[in-house]
Amino acid sequence: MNKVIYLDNAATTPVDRRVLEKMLPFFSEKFANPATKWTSSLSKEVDDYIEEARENIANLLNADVEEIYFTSGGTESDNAAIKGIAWANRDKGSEIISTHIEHEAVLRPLETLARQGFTIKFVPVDSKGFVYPDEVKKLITKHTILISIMHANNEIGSIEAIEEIGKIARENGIYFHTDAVQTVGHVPVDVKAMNIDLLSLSAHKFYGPKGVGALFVRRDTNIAPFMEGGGQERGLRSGTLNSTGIVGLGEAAKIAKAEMAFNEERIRKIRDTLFESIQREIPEVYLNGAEGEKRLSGNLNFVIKGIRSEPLLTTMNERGIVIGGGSACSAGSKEPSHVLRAIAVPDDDLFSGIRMTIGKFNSEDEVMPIVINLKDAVKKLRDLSPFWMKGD
Amino acid sequence: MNKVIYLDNAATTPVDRRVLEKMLPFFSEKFANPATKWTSSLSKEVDDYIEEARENIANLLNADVEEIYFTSGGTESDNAAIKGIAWANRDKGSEIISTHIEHEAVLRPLETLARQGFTIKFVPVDSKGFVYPDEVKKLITKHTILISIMHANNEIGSIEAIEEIGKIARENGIYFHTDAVQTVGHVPVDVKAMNIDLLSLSAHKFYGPKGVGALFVRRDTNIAPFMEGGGQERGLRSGTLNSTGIVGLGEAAKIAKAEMAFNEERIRKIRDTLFESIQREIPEVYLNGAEGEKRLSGNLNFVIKGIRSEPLLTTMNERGIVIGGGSACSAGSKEPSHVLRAIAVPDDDLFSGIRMTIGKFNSEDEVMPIVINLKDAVKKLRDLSPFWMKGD
Amino acid sequence: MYPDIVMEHFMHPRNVGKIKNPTSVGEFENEARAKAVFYVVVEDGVVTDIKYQVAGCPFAIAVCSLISEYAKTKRVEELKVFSMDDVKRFFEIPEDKEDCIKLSINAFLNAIIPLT
Amino acid sequence: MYPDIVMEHFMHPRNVGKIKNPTSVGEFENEARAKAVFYVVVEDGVVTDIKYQVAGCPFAIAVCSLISEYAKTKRVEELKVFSMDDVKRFFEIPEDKEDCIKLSINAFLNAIIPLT
Ligand SMILES: Cc1ncc(COP(=O)(O)O)c(C=O)c1O
Ligand SMILES: Cc1ncc(COP(=O)(O)O)c(C=O)c1O
Ligand code: FES
Ligand code: FES
Repeated sequence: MNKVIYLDNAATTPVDRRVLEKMLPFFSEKFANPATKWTSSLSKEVDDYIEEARENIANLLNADVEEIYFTSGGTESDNAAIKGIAWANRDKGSEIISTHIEHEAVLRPLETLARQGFTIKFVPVDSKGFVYPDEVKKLITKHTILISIMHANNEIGSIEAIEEIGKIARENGIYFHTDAVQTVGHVPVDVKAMNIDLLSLSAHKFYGPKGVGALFVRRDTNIAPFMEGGGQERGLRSGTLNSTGIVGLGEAAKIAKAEMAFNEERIRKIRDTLFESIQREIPEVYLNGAEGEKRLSGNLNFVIKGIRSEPLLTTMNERGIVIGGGSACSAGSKEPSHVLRAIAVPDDDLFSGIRMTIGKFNSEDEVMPIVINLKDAVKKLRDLSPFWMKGD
Repeated sequence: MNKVIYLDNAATTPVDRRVLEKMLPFFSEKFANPATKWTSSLSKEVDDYIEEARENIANLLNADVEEIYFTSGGTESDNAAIKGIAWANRDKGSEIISTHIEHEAVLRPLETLARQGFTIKFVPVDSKGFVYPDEVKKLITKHTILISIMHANNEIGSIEAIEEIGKIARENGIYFHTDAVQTVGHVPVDVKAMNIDLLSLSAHKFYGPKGVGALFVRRDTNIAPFMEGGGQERGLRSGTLNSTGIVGLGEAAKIAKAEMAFNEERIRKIRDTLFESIQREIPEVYLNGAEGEKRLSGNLNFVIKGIRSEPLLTTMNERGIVIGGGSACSAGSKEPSHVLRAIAVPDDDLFSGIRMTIGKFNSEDEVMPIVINLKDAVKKLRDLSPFWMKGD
Repeated sequence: MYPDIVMEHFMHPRNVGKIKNPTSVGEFENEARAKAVFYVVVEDGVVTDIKYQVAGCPFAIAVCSLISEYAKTKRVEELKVFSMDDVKRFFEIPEDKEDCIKLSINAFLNAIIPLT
Repeated sequence: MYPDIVMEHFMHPRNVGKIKNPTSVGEFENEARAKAVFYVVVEDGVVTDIKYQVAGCPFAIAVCSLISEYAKTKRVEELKVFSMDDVKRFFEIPEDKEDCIKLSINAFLNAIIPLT
């Protein structure tokens, strides 16, 4: 395999060279623990860079620096937000509102809370994956303590009306958390305008390093710490700060703020050209989720009728084209996508969903090879398939 | 400040150049998410390196590879072990045995469990910081589900008799967790011989990167996941794997296994020469903790009577000598060390404890400058001190 | 990833397709809607032609292909005891892919066993 | 880290020590056993000599030194209202170090106020 075409940017992105450059001195030179900044100038220096990173994140979200807490990634941020709010506010109520299309990092904690006596109410989503704010309003009772609804879905890219949902939450004095792991660095986020109380983000989704993320927590929010220990991050997130990762996250945020609009425009064009070509060349393909502005610009998710995704991805991979995801049916491993189920994709097609996610390192030149190889692979697999009768 | 002398290796260590070298390709080239190893050769390659790292950790601990779970560091490993065992085994009992000299990453979770209805029993430690296994035995009842006792203390370096404690736990069918953050990579650890069921470690304490650690969990241990989500790490620790960090941790483990014995011998010699010189040059200095084999080879902790640690550390830092820790008395910040309290250091001396921790990058040549500067700084601060009457 | 022989057969599956007038047809579908169908022509107790259709992962596909080559010219009596162990002689089976192999074997046996 | 002026006074504290026969002595110790002691000699309501001993962090030490320079030749009447605000004119006080500054101010005022 020479030059690989990578189409799984929603799973993870390569680290931008400028981000890595910025991180390098923090491994073996500026390595001190920032905790002892009063007595050590090495620590103070590291602490200054960490605070610079915090500022970059705050700028990207229109938050205040004291509202940013560093974590180990999106999963931790989601766990910390949801469990932290639930545990701290149990005396006020035990109802939480969410959706069926959340990431597992939200759904699994909600299941755990349900076992602990919380009631989880799920707002329905429509066939494009959208939540209607009015439906959220209907589920609110005086026992509701938290609404957790993602900013954009990682599978089908639907961007939710979180500004309105946030407004409803605010009006009812309910905390609003949003999993913005797929949007931060890609779509403008403004925690003030959007009435967000808690927001999860993860560096490796926007060209930062893996193993680091952040949680925005609005000032004066009543939240219990999830990771307990030495009291770092003003007691909300203990553990020696991952200074290398944090500096990388900060740099990724700074670059995203400056270049996001330009990149996303380009990405959207590549995505649209790609899907038009696929639809032109391959029969019986349909899009999952919405067209237009309310979809992440890099996200494509479609069904190729009559074949299963896993052998298609393997075939494409053999040809140097990396497409992530795909549902396998074998023991213990993946169920068909809970998101495709939630938007009522027919049972016949649940294992036929393909997600391609474009990033800033993709180029227009890659569209043709993708389409040619996809067409060929689909033909081969359809010829093999008992579910594809067209060739009879 | 030209060449800094770094004496805070128990807080964190610089990344070994070989470790960084090994990590570099995983930022921007081998960056794929290892989760999709069946359909993507990029992922498979990353997965292979992660499994190599897992093997290196397993080798270092004499564990099996399936017993190693990657986390974001020592704090997470401690939280995951203690809360995970408590929550999963509540039906069997609600008593936990630990000590007052544990790290906050153990103590704070125990406090939280206490608020949730668990009973925490603390084994006493002697004036050198040692736990007597017989005292542990006395606290066991049929309700005891977990014993959590650290392998070595981070402040005074006392190495506990965890092999015997593990044996007692095993004989009584109680899970045994040890926080080995200060020993892994420095002192031989054998989870089989030591009867350990769960063990926490952190990469940045032995020349690996920050933000990554591991939890050893013996096969067939009944434990609830702490970080919930996508089901990575066989469901016990969700979140996109921090492949760069994990590869770094694995390499640090491999290097430690090969070079640990040699390094620790050297470190011990530097440490001993240093303390002998300090005692010779500065009056009224005494050691906290034990002499001899049952102390971490890099650890020094001593009281300098009549002065407080914080201004001493600042003075030394001004002269290019970095010593971590130290207790400040000001609002909201640190209490005097709970460890020095537990080993009954007199109240007068609680704010006068100095910890110097030697690492493999220190050298014998640094001893003289440390002693000369320390002597000078101590004299200056004692001259200033109302608690130092000798100069009258 | 995949053992070499699996990859080879997956990328170039042998004997793909349907047979117009087969002696027997066997199919198997799992709960997750993966499916294999075998068509066999048997003369004097010997498999003279065999084809299949399959929608499943590369393991399921490769095993159909391997079976189709293996079965041709063999006696039905011999084939009716075909099992996982026979597949194991070709490659090591990952634990979480056992069901995929069984999918193909079951479809094949569903075609063969009625003939015995 | 520390403001320059704090560092300067901490590294080179002025007027350190005890005075044999002072007009007044004031001390203050906090719950965490940090302590400052001021010795002053006052003639005709004016501070003519001042020294101190202090065990505390660099802020506490630097503020003792600053006060000792500030107070010399000043009138007791003027000094008795010395406060945080006076220290703030020298440098910005970090929130978590306010207690340290108060430690030194309180010891100083304990020496001065009985004289008024
Ligand atoms: C929407 C969403 N939430 C949460 C996560 C979890 O983030 P991480 O893998 O960084 O823990 C992801 C990605 O995996 C995601 O796409
Ligand atoms: C004994 C001990 N346990 C736990 C920790 C926490 O580890 P980390 O800072 O990697 O989360 C530390 C170090 O800070 C430690 O020394
Ligand atoms: S046939 Fe479904 S995973 Fe193999
Ligand atoms: S005097 Fe104790 S911290 Fe300042």
